[in-house]
Amino acid sequence: MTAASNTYPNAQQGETAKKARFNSDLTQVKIGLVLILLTGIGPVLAGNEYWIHTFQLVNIYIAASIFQNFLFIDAGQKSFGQGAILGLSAYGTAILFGLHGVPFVLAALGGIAAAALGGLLFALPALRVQGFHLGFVTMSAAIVFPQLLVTLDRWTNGINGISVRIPALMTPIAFGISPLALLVTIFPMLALIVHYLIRRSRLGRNMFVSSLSPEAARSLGIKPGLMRFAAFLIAAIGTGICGVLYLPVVAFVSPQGFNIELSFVFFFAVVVGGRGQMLGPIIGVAIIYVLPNVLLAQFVEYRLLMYGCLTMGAVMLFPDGIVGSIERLRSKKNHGGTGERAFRIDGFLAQLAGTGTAKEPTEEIAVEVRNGTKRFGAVVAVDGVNLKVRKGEIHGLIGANGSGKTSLLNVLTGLSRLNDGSFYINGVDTTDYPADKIANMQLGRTFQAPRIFSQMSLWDNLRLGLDARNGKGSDAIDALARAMETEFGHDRADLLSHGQRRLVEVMRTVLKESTIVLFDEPAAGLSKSERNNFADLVRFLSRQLGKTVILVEHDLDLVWGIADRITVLDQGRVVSSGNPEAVAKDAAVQHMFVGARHA
Amino acid sequence: MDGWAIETSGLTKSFVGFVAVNNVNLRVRKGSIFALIGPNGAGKTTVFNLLTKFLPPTSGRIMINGQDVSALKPHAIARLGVSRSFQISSVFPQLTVHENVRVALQRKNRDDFNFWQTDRCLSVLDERVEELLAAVGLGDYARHQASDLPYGRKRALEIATTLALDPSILLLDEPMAGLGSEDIKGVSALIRSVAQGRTVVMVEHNLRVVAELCDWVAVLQRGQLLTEGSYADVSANPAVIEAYMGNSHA
Amino acid sequence: MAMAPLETKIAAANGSVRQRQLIIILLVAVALSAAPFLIYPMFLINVLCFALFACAFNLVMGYSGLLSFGHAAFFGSAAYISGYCAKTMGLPAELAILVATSCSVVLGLIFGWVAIRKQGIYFGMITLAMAQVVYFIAVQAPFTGGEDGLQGVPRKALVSAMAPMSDRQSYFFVLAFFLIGFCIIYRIVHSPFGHILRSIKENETRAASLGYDVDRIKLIAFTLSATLSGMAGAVKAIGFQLATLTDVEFFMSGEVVLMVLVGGLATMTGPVLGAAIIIAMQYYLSEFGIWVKALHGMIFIVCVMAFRRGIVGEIGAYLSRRRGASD
Amino acid sequence: MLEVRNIVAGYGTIPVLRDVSLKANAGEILLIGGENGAGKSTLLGTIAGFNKPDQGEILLDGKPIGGMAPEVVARSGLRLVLDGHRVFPELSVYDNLRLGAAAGGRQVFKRALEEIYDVFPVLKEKHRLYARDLSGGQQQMLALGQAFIAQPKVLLCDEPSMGLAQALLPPILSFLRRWAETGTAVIIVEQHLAVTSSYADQAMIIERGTVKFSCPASELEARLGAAASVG
Amino acid sequence: MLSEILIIVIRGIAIGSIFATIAMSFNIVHGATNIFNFAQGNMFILGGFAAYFLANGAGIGMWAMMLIVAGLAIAALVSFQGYITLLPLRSSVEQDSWLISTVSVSVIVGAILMITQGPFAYSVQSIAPSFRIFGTRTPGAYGLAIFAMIFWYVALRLFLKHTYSGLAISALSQDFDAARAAGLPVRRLQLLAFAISGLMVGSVGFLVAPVISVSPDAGLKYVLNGFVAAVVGGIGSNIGTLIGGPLVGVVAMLTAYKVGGAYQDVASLLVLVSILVFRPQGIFGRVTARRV
Amino acid sequence: MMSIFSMPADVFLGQLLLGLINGSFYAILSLGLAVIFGLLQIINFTHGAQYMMGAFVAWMLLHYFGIGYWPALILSPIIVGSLGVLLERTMFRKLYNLDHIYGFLLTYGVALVVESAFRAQYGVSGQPYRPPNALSGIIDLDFMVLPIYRLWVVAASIVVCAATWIVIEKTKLGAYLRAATEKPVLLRAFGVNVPRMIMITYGFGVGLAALAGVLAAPIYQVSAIMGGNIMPVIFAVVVIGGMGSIGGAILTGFGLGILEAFAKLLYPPAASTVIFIAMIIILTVRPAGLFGRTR
Repeated sequence: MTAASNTYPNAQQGETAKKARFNSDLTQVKIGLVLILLTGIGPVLAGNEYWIHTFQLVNIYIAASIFQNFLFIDAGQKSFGQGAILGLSAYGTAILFGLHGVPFVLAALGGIAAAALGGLLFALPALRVQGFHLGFVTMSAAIVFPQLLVTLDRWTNGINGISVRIPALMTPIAFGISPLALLVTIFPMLALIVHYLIRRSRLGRNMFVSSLSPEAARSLGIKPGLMRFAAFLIAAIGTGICGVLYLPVVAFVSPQGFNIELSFVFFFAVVVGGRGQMLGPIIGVAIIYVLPNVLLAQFVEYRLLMYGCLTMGAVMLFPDGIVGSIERLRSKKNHGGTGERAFRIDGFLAQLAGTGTAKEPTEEIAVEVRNGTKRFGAVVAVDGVNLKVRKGEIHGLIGANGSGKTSLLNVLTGLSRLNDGSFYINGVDTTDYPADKIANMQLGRTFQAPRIFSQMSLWDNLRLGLDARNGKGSDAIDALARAMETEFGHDRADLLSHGQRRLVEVMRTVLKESTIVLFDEPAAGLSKSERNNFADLVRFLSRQLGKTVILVEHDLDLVWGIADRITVLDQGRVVSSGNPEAVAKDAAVQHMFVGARHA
Repeated sequence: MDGWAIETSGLTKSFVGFVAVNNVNLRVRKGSIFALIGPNGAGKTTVFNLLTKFLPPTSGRIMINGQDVSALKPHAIARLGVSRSFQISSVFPQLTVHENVRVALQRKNRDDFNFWQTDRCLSVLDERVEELLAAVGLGDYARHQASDLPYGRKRALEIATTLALDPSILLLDEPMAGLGSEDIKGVSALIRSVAQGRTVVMVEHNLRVVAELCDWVAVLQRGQLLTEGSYADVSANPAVIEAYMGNSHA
Repeated sequence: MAMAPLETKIAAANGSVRQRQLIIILLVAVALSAAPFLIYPMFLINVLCFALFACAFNLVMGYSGLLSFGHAAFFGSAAYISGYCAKTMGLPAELAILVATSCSVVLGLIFGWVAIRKQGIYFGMITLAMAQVVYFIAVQAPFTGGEDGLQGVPRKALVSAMAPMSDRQSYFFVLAFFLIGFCIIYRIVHSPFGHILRSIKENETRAASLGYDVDRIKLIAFTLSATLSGMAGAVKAIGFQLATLTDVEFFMSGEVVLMVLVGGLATMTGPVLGAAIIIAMQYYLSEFGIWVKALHGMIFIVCVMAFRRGIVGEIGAYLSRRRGASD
Repeated sequence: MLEVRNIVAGYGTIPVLRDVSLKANAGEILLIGGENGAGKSTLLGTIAGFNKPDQGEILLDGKPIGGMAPEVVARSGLRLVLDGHRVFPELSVYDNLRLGAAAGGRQVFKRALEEIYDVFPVLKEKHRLYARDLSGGQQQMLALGQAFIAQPKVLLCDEPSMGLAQALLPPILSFLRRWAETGTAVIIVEQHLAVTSSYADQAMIIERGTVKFSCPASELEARLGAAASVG
Repeated sequence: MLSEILIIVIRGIAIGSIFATIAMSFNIVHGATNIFNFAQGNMFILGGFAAYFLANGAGIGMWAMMLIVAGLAIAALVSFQGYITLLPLRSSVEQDSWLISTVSVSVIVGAILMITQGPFAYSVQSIAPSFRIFGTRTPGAYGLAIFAMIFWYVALRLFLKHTYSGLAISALSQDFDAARAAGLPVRRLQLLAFAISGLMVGSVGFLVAPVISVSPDAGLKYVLNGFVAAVVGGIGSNIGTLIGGPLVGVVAMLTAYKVGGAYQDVASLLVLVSILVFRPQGIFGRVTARRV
Repeated sequence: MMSIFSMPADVFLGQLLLGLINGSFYAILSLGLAVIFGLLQIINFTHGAQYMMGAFVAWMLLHYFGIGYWPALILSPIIVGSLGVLLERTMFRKLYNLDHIYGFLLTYGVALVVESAFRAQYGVSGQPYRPPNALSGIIDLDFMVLPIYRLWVVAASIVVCAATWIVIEKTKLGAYLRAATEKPVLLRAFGVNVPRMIMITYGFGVGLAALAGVLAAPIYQVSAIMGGNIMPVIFAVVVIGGMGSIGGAILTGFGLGILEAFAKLLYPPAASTVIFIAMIIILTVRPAGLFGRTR
C-alpha cells in the first residue's frame, strides 16, 4: 500500500469540502445497522414468539439479499440462484448435523463449504459469459436444486425433509435474548459492513471494473475471471452462513423451502429496494417479503403474484428502486457539477512540471514485434509486421483505416493473440502472455472509446490507475494523486466531455506509472489547443519521465510534431519506418497521404 | 363574359296568407357584382332561397347560365357553380376550421360516397385548404374548432368555404352583417378580389358598401322589384329614398 | 403565433399518440382474448353482439344525427333469418349470417327510402312505425316460432368444420364478426364519406349548399348502419342460439338508443361501453325483474338531463378540457 | 429551412449547450467548428432528436420539431449522419440504402438510388456485399448515401472525416457541396476546418456550449486568426 | 434396442423442435432489442392452456381457428409485455432493467395461472393422428412440433431477409442509433419483434399441447431448455437452433430414459454449462469483431 | 239482408263502429300529441304512458276512494295533467334549446319508468273497470247490437276533438298558441307569458291523453301495457296526418281506425300492420303527410 492509497476519502472529508458527497453509502450503512438492530432485537424485547420467529427469518433474508446486492451490482454478476446456495448450506448442515450427528459447528462449516462449492460452480460459466447467460444458468440451477433434493432421497430424506433442534442456541442468555437471536442480528449487520468495506476497497473497485469493462480491467492488470470467482465465493460464503442460521430458526428443511421462489425473493428485494444501494436490500426485504407474508398474511396465496407485481411496479415507477430514487433526488438536488471542469491537461502539466529530469531515448528495445501476423477469418489485419520500439522514445504508428494499427495495439496489450510470429516486451517473450500479465509489466494503454464508470466518482475513476500500479511509485505522482483526490473526490465522471474522458484514460496510465504507454487515437476529437496540450503531455512523459510511448494516431501533424520514429502501416504491412524526416520523404508514404497534410 | 348569369321571369313565391316575392324579373350580367337591396321584409332572402332552390317557387322560371333550373334540387344548383353564404353565419361548428374548408373541397374529389377509404386520402387537399385559409386570414386558426371563432372570423371562414367550391356565381347574403368597420374593409377587399371572373349577387344593408362594390343595384320592396340601375341612378330615385326613409330609420 | 404551442404538441405527440393507440389496441387484444376465461362466455357473446349493434346504430344516431327508433327491425329480422337458415335449412353459421345481413341491406334501403326525407323526430317516429310492421310480421309469420322464437339454433360453422362450437369457441367466432364490423364502422367514420356525414349532421343546409346530395348520403349511411345492425342480430342468433320477439320489439330499439347514449354519442368506443353496461345490468340485476326497465328509463332521464355526452364523451371532453387548460 | 432558436440542452441536469441559435438555409452548407466538448455533437444530436432541449425551439420549415423522437424527426425530413461512418454492417449495401428510404415512395427511391450509384460507383459495384466488407471511406459514402436516399430537406453531418484518412475527405465534401446545391440545407460538424471551410457557405464556431461567432465561410480563417490574436 | 433408440431420437428431436422454436423466438427479440425474454416459457405454456380451453377435442376447422386466435392473443400479450419492458429503457441509465421486468412478468404469469388453474397438469387431446415411423407409434403432435420448427425457420428467414420490416429489425440489432437516425420506426419494430416471438411460442404451445404437461410451473422448464438450445446453436443464429434444439431434446430424452426423468433438467443444465464454459458463442455462433 | 263488399251488412257496420271507436282514441291521443308538438316541438313519447295513467287513475279513484266514472272523467285528466305540468317544469324546460331528439328521448325514458313501475305494481294482466250505469246497456239496432258506452265514446271524442279544434283554430287563445309556435320571442315581446302558455298547453295535451285513458278504461282493460302498445300506432297517425296539423290528426285518427277495422274484415293478419303500410304508401306519395304543409 502506498501512502496515497492509505488516505481513503471519508465522509468527514467530503463534508468539509463544499461539494456534496458523491454518494451516501456511509449514511445508508448507519441507517441500515439501526434497522437491522431493530428487527433483530425489537421483537425479542416485545416478547412475541411469532414475531421473534418471523423477524429472525427476515434478518436472514436481509443478509442474503445484501450478498445478492453485492453480487449483482458491485460484481455485476446476475445470479438468480442465491436461494439454491442458501439451500445447499442449510441442507448440508442439516444432513451432517441432523442425520449423521456431526457436531453443529463442524456441520455448519460443512454446510458453508457446500455453499462455497455451489458458488464456485456458478462462477464456472461466469468465467466465460455474463449477463443473461448467467441469469439463465443460475436460474436453472435454482430450479434443478429442489428436484435433486427430492430425487436424491437416499441422502436428503427426500420430500419429507429433515427436522433439526438445537436447544443450545435457543435458550436466552440475557434479557430473553437467545444466542440465535444475537447471531441473526449480528450477522446481517456484519454483512452490511463487509459489503461497505469491500466497496471502498481496491478489491471492490477491481470487481466493479471487471464487470463493466473486462478489457479495461485486463489492461489495468486485473484478472476479471479471478474477480468473478472471488465475488461468487464471497457471496456464497455469506449466503452459506445465512443457510446455517436458517436451520435453527426454521428447525426444518425440505425441498419446497428452497425452490426458485426463494431466489426470486432475494433478487426482487434488491431490485425493489434499490440496486447497489447499501440500504436497498433491507428496504427491499421489508417490502417484498414482510409486506405480503406478514402484513397481508391472509392473501398468502397471492404472494408470488405480489412479488412479481411489486417488482414490475418498482421497475416501472422507481427504476432505481426505492432507496435509489431517494438517492437520485438527493444527488440531483446537490449536484455541484463544476469541479470536473477543472479537469484539464494544462493543470496537470503545471503540477508535474519540474518533477522529472531530462531524458533521451535509449537504444534499449522496449517493445519488439517479430514477423507478427494476425488474422480475422479471411482478413489479415496484421501481416508479417516487424517493429522495434526503443525505450523512452515516442513511436508514431500511422496508417489508413483498417491498416491494422488498432489490431496491432490489441496484440501488444494481450487482448488478442498473434496467429504467427512473436513479440517481446523488455526482452521477455510475451507472445502468449494474457493481458493482465502484460499490464503488470508496467504497460498501460488507452482505448478509442474511453472507459468511464459513471457510478464512481471522478477520483475513483482515476484511482483505478493507482490501484493497478506495481510497486511503489514516484513522489511526484503520489503528490499528483493526493491533489486529485481532494479536487475530484466528489465529482461526477459522467459529466466529463469527450476530450476529458480521453484525458481520464491518459491520466490512468500516468498514475499507473507504466513505463510503456500505448495511446489509441488519443487526439481524435480533441481541439487544436487540447491537441497541443496533449503533445506537451506526451513529450513530458517521454522526455521527463522516460516513458516509452506508442502513439496510434490519425492526426499526421501531431505525430510528425512529437514522434521520434514513425511506422507507417498499410493493409497490415509496414510500408515505411524510421525517423519522421525519412518517412516523410518515402515515396510510398507520400503517395498515401498526398494532399492530406494541410489540416 | 357575355350574357346573363341569372335570369328570372315572373318569379313568385307565396306563403299562406301573403306573397313574399311577387313577379320579380331579375337579370344579372355575368361577371358583375349585383346588389339586391331593399328594406327589411322586402323579400331579398326569399329571393336567395328561391335562386338556390331551398324554397320551391310558386310560379315563375329561373335560368342560371341560360339553363332552366326549375326542376333541380339545392345540391344540384350548387353543382352548377352557384354558391351561397348564409345570412346568419353558417359553418360546421364542431368541425375544425381546416375541416370546414376541406369538406367543401372534398366534393370535387368525387368521393361523396367513399366510405371504404381512410381519410388520409384527404390530405392531398391540405395544401389548397391552407391557401384558402391564408387568403381569408385564417391561416393561424386552422386547428381551432369553428364554434370557437369570433363572429367576424366565422364569416371569413364561410367565405373561404364558399370559395373552395370555386363557384361561378356567388350569392352573398348580407356579408357585412355584424362586422365592425375594420372587418368591413377587409371583407370588402376580399369580395372584390374574389369577384374576379365571377358573378356576385349580394344582399346588403350597408349602402356605402353597395355603392363602393356593386355594378348594378336592384331594389326590392314588398316582394316586388321597385327599380334597378347603377347605384347612382338608384339612389337618386325618389321612390327608393322614400322606401328607405320609411324603414331604415326605424 | 397563437397556434404554435398547440401545433408543437400535436406534432410532438403524433409519434407517441400512434404508439399509445398501438398499445391500447394491444391491451384490448389481450383483454379480449383473456376475457372468456375470466367471465361467463355467454354474457360476453351477448355484450359483443349488442356492442356491434350499438356501434352500427351510432353510425346513424351519432354520426349522421338521425334518430332511428326502429333499428330493432334490422337486428331482430336478421336474427330470425340467420336462425332460420342455420336451424331449419342447416346452413353453416357464416352463410346464415351472410344471408341475414344481405336481407338487412334490402330492409335498410326500404326503411331509409321512406323515412330519410324526414328530419329529426319525424324520422324517429316513422322508423318506429315501420319497425312495428316488422314486429307484427314476426309475431304472425309461421317460421318465427311466435312467442317462443327460434330456440336451439345450432352453432355449426364452416370454420369448425360444421362441428358444434363450445361457448368459448363461439365467443371467438362472435368476436371475429364484432371486430370485422367494428373495423368497418371505424373505416366508415374515418373516411371522406364520414367527414361529409359529420358536416351534414352539423349543418344540413350548408352541406346541401356545398353541393352534397344530403338525402342520398344519409340514405347510404342509414343502409350501412342497417346492414351492420343486421349482422349483429344474425351473429347474435348464432352465438346465443336464440332469436325471439324481444329482438324485434320496439323496446329493443329504445335499448340500443340507451346504450349509445350512455356510452357516448359519436364516439367509437362509447357504444361498446354502453352495451357492456346495459347488458351487465340486465344480467346481474335480473332478479329485480321489471324494475330493470324502470332503471333503464331513469338512466335515460339522467343521460338526457345531465350527461348528454355519455361516459366516453364526457371523459373525452374532460381530457380535452384539461389539455386546453394546460396550454 | 432549419432554424434553431436559443436552445439549451445537455445530458442530465448539466447544460452542454447554452442559448445556441442557428439558421441553415436551403442550398447552403453551414460548417460548425469548435473545440471538442464544445457541444457540437450535442447540438446535432439535439436537433436530430437524440437529446431533448430544455429550452428553446427547433423549427424545420417553420414547424417545431424540438423534443420529438429521432425517428420522427428523420421522417419529417431531417437526416443526421452519425460520426464514425455508422452503417448496418450485416446488411448488404443495397439493403442499407433501402432502409435509408424510411419514408417516401418507390419511385423516389429508385431515382435517388441511381443518383447515388452515379456519384459513388463503388457502391453499385459492391451493392451485394455486406457493408462490413467495405472500407471506412466506402462506409462513409454508404452512410451519406443512406441519408441521400431519403432526400431530406436538411442534412446534418457529424464529423465526416472522423476515422478516415484525410485523402478521402475531399470527394465526400464535394459530394455534399453538389447535394447542397440541389436545394438541401447541409450542416457539417468538423474538426478539420481548413479543408472543409472551402466547401462551406456559412461557418459558425461554438465554444463551451455557446456560439462564439458565425460568419461567411470565406471569412472564417481571418476571423479565427483574429480571435486567436485577441484571446 | 434399436427401436428404443429410435423412439428416443424421434421424440428427442420432436421435443427439441419445441426448444428450437422457443430459441428462435428468443433470437428475434434479442436481435431487435437486446432483450432476452425470460417470460417466453410462460407464454409458451399459455399457448398450451389455450389449446386445452379452446380446442380440446374440437374439429380441425375450429382447431385451426382457435390456433390463430391463441397465436394472435399471445402475440398481443407478448408485444404488450415488450412495451412495458421497453418503457424504462428510454430514460434510465440502467439498461438491464429488462432482466428484472421479464423475470417478474414470468413470475406474474406463472402465479396467475397457478391461482386460477391450480398446480395441475392438464392433458389435451391431439388433433393430429399418431403415425408410425420405423414401426413405432408416435403421437401426431410430435410431427407438428417438427413441422412448426421448420415452418418458423423458413418464415423468419424470408421475413428477415426479404421484407422491409425484417431488414429493419436486423438493422436495429446492428446499430440502434443509426437506425433511429435513419428514421426507422424503432419502437414499433421492436414491438413487432416481440409480437412475432409471441406468435411463435403461442402457436407452438398450442400445437404441441398434447405432448407436453400443460401446467402452471412448466413454463420455466421450457424457457430454460429453449435458452439452452439457443446457446448451443449460438445466440442470434436461427440455423444453429435447428441443430441445437434437437440436440438438447435428444440429450434430455436420453437422460430421462437412461437415468431417470428427474434428471432431465440436470442434463440440460450440464449441457448449458459445458457449452458456456467451452464454447460460449455456441456451436454455430460466429465470433463477431466488436469495436474496442 | 244487405251485403256490402260481399259481406253481411251487420258485420260490415259492426266493424265500422269498432273502427270508429278505435279511431276515437287514435284521434284524441294524436290530437294531444299534435297540440304538444305544435308548441313544444317535442314528440311526447310519454303520451302512451299518460293515457295508461289516465285509465289507472280512474281505476284507482274507484278502487281506493270509490269515486265513480263521471268525476273521474274530470279528475283524472286534471291529476295526470298536473303531473305532466310538473314534468314540464322540472325537466322539459331545460331541453328547449337543444336538439329536439333529446326531448324525445327524455319522454321515452319517462315512459319507460312509468310503465315499468306500473307493471311492477300491477302486472301485465288487466284490471276490469265497469262503465257507469247510465251508459251500460245496449241499443239493439236491427242489424246489430250496439253497446251504449261505445256510442258515448265516439260521441264524446268527436265533441272533444271538435272543441279543441275550434279553440285552437278559431279563437284568440288559439291564435296566440299558433303564434307562439312560430315566433315565441315576438310573442313574449307582446307581453304574453310564453313559458306559462307552454306549460298549460302541455298540461292540456296530457289531459287529453288521460281523458282518452278514462274513456278507454271500460272498453279495454286497465293495464300497464295499454299505452306502450298504442304508441306506435299513434305515431303513424300523426305522421300520416301531417305533423302539427290539428285537424289532420283528428281526421286521420278516425280514418285509420276505420281502415284498421276494414282490414280486419278483409284480411285479418294485416289488421295490425295496415296502418303502418298505409303510412308508408302515403309518405311516398305525400312526404308531408295528408294534411301537412310543406314547411
